[in-house]
Amino acid sequence: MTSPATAGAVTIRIQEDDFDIAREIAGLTRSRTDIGAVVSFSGICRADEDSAKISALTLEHYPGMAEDEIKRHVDEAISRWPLNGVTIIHRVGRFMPGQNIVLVLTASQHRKAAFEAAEFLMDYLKTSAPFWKKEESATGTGWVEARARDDEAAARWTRS
Amino acid sequence: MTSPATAGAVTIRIQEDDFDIAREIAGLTRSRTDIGAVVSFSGICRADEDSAKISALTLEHYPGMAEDEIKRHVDEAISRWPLNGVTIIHRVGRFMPGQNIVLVLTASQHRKAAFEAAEFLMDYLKTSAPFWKKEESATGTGWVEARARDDEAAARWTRS
Amino acid sequence: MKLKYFAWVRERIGMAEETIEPPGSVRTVEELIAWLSGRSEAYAYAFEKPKVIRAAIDHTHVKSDAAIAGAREIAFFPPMTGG
Amino acid sequence: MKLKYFAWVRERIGMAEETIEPPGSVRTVEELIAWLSGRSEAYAYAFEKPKVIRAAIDHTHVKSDAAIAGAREIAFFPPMTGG
Repeated sequence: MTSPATAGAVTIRIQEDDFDIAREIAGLTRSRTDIGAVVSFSGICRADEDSAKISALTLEHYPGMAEDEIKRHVDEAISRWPLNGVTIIHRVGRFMPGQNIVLVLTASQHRKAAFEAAEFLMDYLKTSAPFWKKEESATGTGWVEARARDDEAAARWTRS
Repeated sequence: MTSPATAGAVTIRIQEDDFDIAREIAGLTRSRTDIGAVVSFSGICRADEDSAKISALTLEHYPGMAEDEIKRHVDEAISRWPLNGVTIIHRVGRFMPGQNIVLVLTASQHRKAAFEAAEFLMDYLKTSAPFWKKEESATGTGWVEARARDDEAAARWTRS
Repeated sequence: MKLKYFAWVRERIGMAEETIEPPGSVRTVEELIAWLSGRSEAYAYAFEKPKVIRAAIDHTHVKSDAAIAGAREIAFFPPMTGG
Repeated sequence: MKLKYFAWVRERIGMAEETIEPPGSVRTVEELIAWLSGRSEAYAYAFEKPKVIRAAIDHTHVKSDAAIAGAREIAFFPPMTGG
């Protein structure tokens, strides 16, 4: 099911360690002069997920499938927008509010492609990549429920 | 015409010096636990603006008005999306291909607001903030012409 | 074939993976869920709302009517909440 | 009032700013452009396509029919190409 990326530098990493946005952007743009736009999205652990006050969040994933699923969506993004590069880093493990969870970087000649591809990738990461969040709060721990608004966000990219 | 920002940290700078995206993001998010999404857009000088091979780009601006105009659009973004912070840095001076020109950072609880506000701000920077680009290429120097697609991109945000 | 469980499906079943040989009458993902549910209370609890459960065969999302023949690895998990 | 010029408007006129006192008959931005165009070939060249020229009064974009009464600073420039 996985087709090779057709353009640009693609980096997909699932890791416990934090990421350095500046270093990742530098890795994507270094010694290139064809990139006019880089969009980055960082997803951060919040203390106030919905109502309860969150003290920590644990991210579990399906090793192997997570990378494959992200790769499929990166390949689709590359087929839909003229991208010079894509970097996706998804952290797993236990996080405190304020800590980074996910990074999506897209590089293109023009801003519209970079913005749209980053949004597309985030919408699919939310709804289709096999990661699950468990929250810890004063009232206990519980698995985060999927949100209808995330499914709707992903659905808008469906090609008829 | 300028109304005060109603929420979050707003930073607007016009400068010759380069910016450090990681430091700017840290400045926006440090010791906060209510931010779930940070979107950054970096605009970079390209060598291949349309057809000619560009060797350098000079950015001129209208001091005073540039800051006021950006501030107006940041205020509008804050009135339209639930933002926790906005940082805009626009460089002026002479740039080589590969060098940073502009940075837009938006922070919000959720990704949709951060993405949309960043796109809105970039579209308005392109069409409404008083900056002008002059290109140098092997065939001489010339002022960059405004593009219809940038006007169209900005027009989609007009509220009827 | 190998089965893998994630998030609260894993917690309810009480294990992360196992290797099984379902009878030949079990042809689809939903038949596999029904067969597993009959093994113990823990499986029945994990699969009590089968419509909520997502499945993947060999790392690809599949619907509940997907055939399991030839699958090396089938995974069951709740809707994804990453990103 | 102070006038400011940017980009190729500045280059064609040959200066970045000046202070002027237009006659009372000059009431709007487009009348000011017409009056300036009559001053020399350089101004006429800068304003040869008045529809392309953008104007701002006291740091705010205005249309060509905007009144200039009370303006402290009026700027003329081509369409913006920043970002």
